[in-house]
Amino acid sequence: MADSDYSIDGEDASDDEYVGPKAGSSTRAQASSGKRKAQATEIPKPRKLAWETEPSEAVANPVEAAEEIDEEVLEKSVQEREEDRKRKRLRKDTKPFQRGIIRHVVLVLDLSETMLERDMRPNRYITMIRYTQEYVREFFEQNPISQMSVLGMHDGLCIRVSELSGNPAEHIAAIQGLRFPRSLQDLPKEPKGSPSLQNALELARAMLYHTPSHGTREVIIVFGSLISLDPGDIHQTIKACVRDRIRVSIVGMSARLRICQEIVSRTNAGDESEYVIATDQELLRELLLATTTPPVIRSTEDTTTTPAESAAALMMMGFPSRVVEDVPTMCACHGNLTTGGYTCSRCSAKVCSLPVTCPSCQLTLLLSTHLARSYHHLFPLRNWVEVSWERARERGSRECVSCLSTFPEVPPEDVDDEEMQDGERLQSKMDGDAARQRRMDKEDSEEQKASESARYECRACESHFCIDCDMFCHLVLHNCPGCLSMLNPASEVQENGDVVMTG
Amino acid sequence: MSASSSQALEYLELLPRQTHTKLYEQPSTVLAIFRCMLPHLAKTIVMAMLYMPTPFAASDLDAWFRPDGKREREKALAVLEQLHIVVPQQDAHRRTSYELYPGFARSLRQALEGSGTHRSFGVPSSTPDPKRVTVAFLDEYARNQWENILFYMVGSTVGLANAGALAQDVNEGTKALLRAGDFVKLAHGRVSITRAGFTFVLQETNAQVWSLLIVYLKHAPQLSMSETDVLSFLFMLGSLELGQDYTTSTLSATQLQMLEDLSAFGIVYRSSKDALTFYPTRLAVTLTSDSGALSSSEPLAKSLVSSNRDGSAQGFIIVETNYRLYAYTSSLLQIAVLSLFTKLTTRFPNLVSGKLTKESITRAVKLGISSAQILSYLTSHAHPQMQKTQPFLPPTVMDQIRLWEYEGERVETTNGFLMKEFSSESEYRDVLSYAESLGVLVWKSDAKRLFFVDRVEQISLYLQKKKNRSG
Amino acid sequence: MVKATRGTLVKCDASIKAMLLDIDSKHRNDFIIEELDEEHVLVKETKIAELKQRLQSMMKERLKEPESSESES
Amino acid sequence: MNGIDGTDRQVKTDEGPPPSLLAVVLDTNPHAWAHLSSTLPLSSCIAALLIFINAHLASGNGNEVAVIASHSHRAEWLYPTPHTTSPSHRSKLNGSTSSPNGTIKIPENPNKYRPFATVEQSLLQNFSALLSSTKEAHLAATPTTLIGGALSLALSYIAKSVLRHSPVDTGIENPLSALADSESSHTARVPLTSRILIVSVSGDLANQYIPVMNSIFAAQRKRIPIDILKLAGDTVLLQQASDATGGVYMKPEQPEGLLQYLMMGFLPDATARRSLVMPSAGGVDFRAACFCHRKVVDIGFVCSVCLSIFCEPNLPDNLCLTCGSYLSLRAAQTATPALIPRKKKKKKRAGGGDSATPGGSTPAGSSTPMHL
Repeated sequence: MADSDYSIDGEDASDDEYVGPKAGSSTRAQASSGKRKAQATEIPKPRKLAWETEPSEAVANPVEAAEEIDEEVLEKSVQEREEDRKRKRLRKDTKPFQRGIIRHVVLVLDLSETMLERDMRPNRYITMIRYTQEYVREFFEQNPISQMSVLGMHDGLCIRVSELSGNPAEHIAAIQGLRFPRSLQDLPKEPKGSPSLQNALELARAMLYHTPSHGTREVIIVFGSLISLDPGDIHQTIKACVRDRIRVSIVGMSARLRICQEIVSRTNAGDESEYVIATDQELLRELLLATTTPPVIRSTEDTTTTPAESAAALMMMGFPSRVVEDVPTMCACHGNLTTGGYTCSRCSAKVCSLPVTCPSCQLTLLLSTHLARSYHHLFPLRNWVEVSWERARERGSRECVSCLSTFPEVPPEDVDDEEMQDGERLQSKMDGDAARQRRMDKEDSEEQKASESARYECRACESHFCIDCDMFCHLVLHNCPGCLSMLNPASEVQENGDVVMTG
Repeated sequence: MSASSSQALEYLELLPRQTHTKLYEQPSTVLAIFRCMLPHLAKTIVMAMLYMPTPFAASDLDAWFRPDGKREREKALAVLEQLHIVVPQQDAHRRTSYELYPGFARSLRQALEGSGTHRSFGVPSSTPDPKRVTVAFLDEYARNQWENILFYMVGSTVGLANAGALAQDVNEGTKALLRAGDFVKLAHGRVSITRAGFTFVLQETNAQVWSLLIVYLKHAPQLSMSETDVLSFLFMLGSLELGQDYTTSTLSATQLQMLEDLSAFGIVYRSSKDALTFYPTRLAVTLTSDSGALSSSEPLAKSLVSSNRDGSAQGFIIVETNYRLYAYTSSLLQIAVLSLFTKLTTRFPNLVSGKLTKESITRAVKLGISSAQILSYLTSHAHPQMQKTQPFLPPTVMDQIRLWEYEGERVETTNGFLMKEFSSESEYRDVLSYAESLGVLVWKSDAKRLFFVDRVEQISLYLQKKKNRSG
Repeated sequence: MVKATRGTLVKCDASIKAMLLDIDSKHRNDFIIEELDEEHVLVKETKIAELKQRLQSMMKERLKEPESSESES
Repeated sequence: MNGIDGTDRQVKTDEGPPPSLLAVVLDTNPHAWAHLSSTLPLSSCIAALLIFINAHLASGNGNEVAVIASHSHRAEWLYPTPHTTSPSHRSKLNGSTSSPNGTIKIPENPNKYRPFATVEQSLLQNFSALLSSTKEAHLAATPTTLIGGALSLALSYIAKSVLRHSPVDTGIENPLSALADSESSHTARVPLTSRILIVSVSGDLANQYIPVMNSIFAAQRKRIPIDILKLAGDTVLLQQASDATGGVYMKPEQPEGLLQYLMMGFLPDATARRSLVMPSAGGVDFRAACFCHRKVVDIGFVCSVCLSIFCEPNLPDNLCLTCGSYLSLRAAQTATPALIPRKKKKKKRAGGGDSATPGGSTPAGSSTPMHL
């Protein structure tokens, strides 16, 4: 499936497997774009048909190397290159895929002796401990209604660092406890021995076994070693994982390993992009944080129609109110004395923080804001496209819509050009927008890079933005200021409360 | 509030009530005082009270502040009372409440609302000036005038050969003023700079302008000019628009006389002595705005100092950990200032290099320049390359410069007042805690019931009030 | 009645204070208004500059500073 | 004289509060103002707001202001003025305002401080342009206001201003370092503190739930407090906004006294707020409203695919009303993605395939959760 279709991607797309949210998709799309362009010029089909044909085409095309970029890169000014780099950080894919919002993640840390390597400062182990704490915090920021558990591969065994729970503080404390044990009897878990991927996967599988079917089951392994010392046949374990629909992502720190590649590709329906190698500390952090984005839900090969037993479910959740008391009372979750908290909507037990599972009646308690935090994963803001000088002239944009900083002046055009353009415009009108559509399709399919006119256009509202706003809106805000600033007639149709105008 | 405006604030605080009352008649003055003289919380308090129909009860004010903000509150209120902006009152039940001084409140409201017919924000010239000048010209003019003054002070001391040639543009009035302000002294027919002068030279431009103007203000009565007139004119200048010409027809005689002096400083520009219009320069319009706080005007203010003609208003000094110093400048003034505390060795067309040595620093200290001044000068003029590290200067160099200073200076001195002979322990405690909350306390001895403060005005007021209350 | 005395507070260590007292006693007690404690002395504001200068010269003759060989460059 | 220890120097260099950027979002919803006209007409509200803005500009020399109108059919810049036709650079700085060439000519008024006049003039002009462009049809189309768009504009404007203020950004020669910490460049020398003030009169904003929520989270992440002055109507959404971002929330009893509320409650900037007691929203209702009947619910049923909230588990055909996925009810009744204690686990495994884990089948990725 190419990245170009920004309209609703209906059921028909389901037979194509999703390539993955990371690098893979872009190169492939680029390869396909050339072909599609040719085709589109020949038959000005209605909009939907034009891209409907794509998936098969894209699948048929093998992944080709994207070498064509090289020449252009040389010509770019420094400024453009900087913008280029910035835009690379944008999410490559902003199609509204169904994502696993309710995640069950087992984070497996490598605690074997290779983690004492000093290629990261001060060593891999300490670096990993530091970044995973940050990771846990960010993970729950992004996935407030998810659950996590931390395991460690230590001296051939797999040890349990923290239980499956939704409280980031517990995990962070447990990870810290590895180095600085909380009780005096415990010794710090210094890296020791060899890791065992099989043991880790088995334990993770056991932990995820009882998680409800509407959530995802993920294992994220931070792996620094070059060996895995397993007690049995790991391929059996991998098979079992596939059967239990567990998805494994591995962040490696050494060379690529065949076995890791196999684990990842088997559990991710042939997609290897979840196996990444961190060559330095910064990359390790980035790669870890990349996994905080909820994964795309992938349909299996055999389910072509809606399966009889859907995995999606309606979950009962409590939305408690905050209470403030004058006299401290015990909270049900930790047994601490607190003067305020939330009372469970079903059994009125007091808990001190949200989200949490009610300790007495097992109801999931959370605030409506926690749900809202996940909305931008479900309704992502589409990437904005680069604006050519021609287009900038056409729109006559002079400054960024949202921050009002001025754009570079549009260079004067020749008279000939103008006439030609007029003609073109006329033409495009006659074609019923097909030409523009085509151009946009092309722009869309390309990798995110700098725009020659330093403008970036939202396709829905045709507003132009500067690079900084582009970054801010996509990485932080997840809204398009342009679209939201105009009353969109379409939005009135949906009275559902989830009016999405962020096209 | 920056160092520059605090000088002006100190001056203002010492003015008598009548002067304040008269000053507060002009909305532009009130606005300028509000904008740049008051501490931040004082502004908040004033604004909260401005449209309040009833006096602000002290108990309410207390409730408004967090318990840990008490110190700041006392400080803010002390300044406001000192400037006679806030008037404390007591009602029949002996409850204190605060009220804004009516004249101040009225003027500030007018300034905010733009109402009234006071015309205090400058009357632009109605007739277009045939010889209109550009902003760039004004900047150039201001920089030249101001640099001449600085050079007049520094040049002769460091013994640059052509100092005299450059300083000849400084007119006699200005020279007299510099002498009066004790910035320079004449010895054997030669101008040499004083301690105060060094302090002056190393300040940022805005602070320099204020220092000079305060000297001017202090000597205004001698020239039979009214202080109020001079002050309100200065504040008005601060609220004018750069590049706009203003008419002189609405100015008083004093102010007309001032225009002449100010154009000698480079603060205003007049095409001729009897021109009917004047242009404020950047020195004027930044009078009441902290240049340091404004990111965009910062380089502009700096461009007045550094005469790097290539327009790079950025820093130009690089200091290495081995005490070597490189300064990318061709300005004689900058070189002269640097040579006050650096052993300069080589000079190239766009670069001078030298070394910070013990001798050079102790020499500077002996001349009255403090290590803090040297460091702040080096920091504020650090090359962009140096600004990437935090702190900008190598810590070893900073420490060494301080250590060199302390080697020569084994004592620390503070001017101020020793409070003694308290009648009781409770009185001592009470006044002490007040002084502490004002932040003027320097030293205390509980055993001897003594303490030392660097400012006494507010404390004496406080004592007086106490006496009245009890008496 | 509370009294406020104008002056300059000098903070120094004990050895310097001894030298200050020494200077003071040699010059008709013209400098120091009041000794406050081990490390603080109150000095007449007008005389502070002179006092400093005298201290400087006294230190120069009493303390033999190690010859600074800064000029290696 | 100067202090002996080195700390003194530090204190001297960072004096004064950092410049503060105030972004005002004025809700100009004509429907709501029509209701309010007897107690507080829009014109007097704007007059009060102007004085407030002037007071803000006067409170700090580096202070800046931005005003956005959240109207019924569009969110529009009031200040600074966007230039859609003629190129001209403005300076929004309080100290030095270069006259915008051409578009707006500010009459010289000797009774008015020049920067104040600039703001006032362009604000009023843009506002009247906005009003005159409002057609009957626009009013009929919607009873509410585009607060989400206005908030988004304000946030991106603030984000850009913060970038502009940080010296990291100005150093053009080192794009790499600018890149490395564009996300966390809080070590700026002159950091800009910003806040958003929403003067709101509209009631129900639920139709913009997601955009507003996204804005709130963005503000929370960037530490931008959102202050709310609620003159009329009531919405939980804005209460949540001020609560989540640590802003001020006020719902004055008498809207006539608007100016005093503004001056006392909303003028203090971040620096001043550290030592003041600021009014906050107090008890905020964090309960959710269901998507089907807009009922506020204590216990709701949430679609696992699109997170829509419903007040009852019986949906027609068991299809989610929002995304159309088939939802199994079983999970709703047995509830909770709870952690099952280890003891039980063994027993269950022994008992063979529990229905909680349908072997091998992944959830159908057939439907996408959104409408574009």
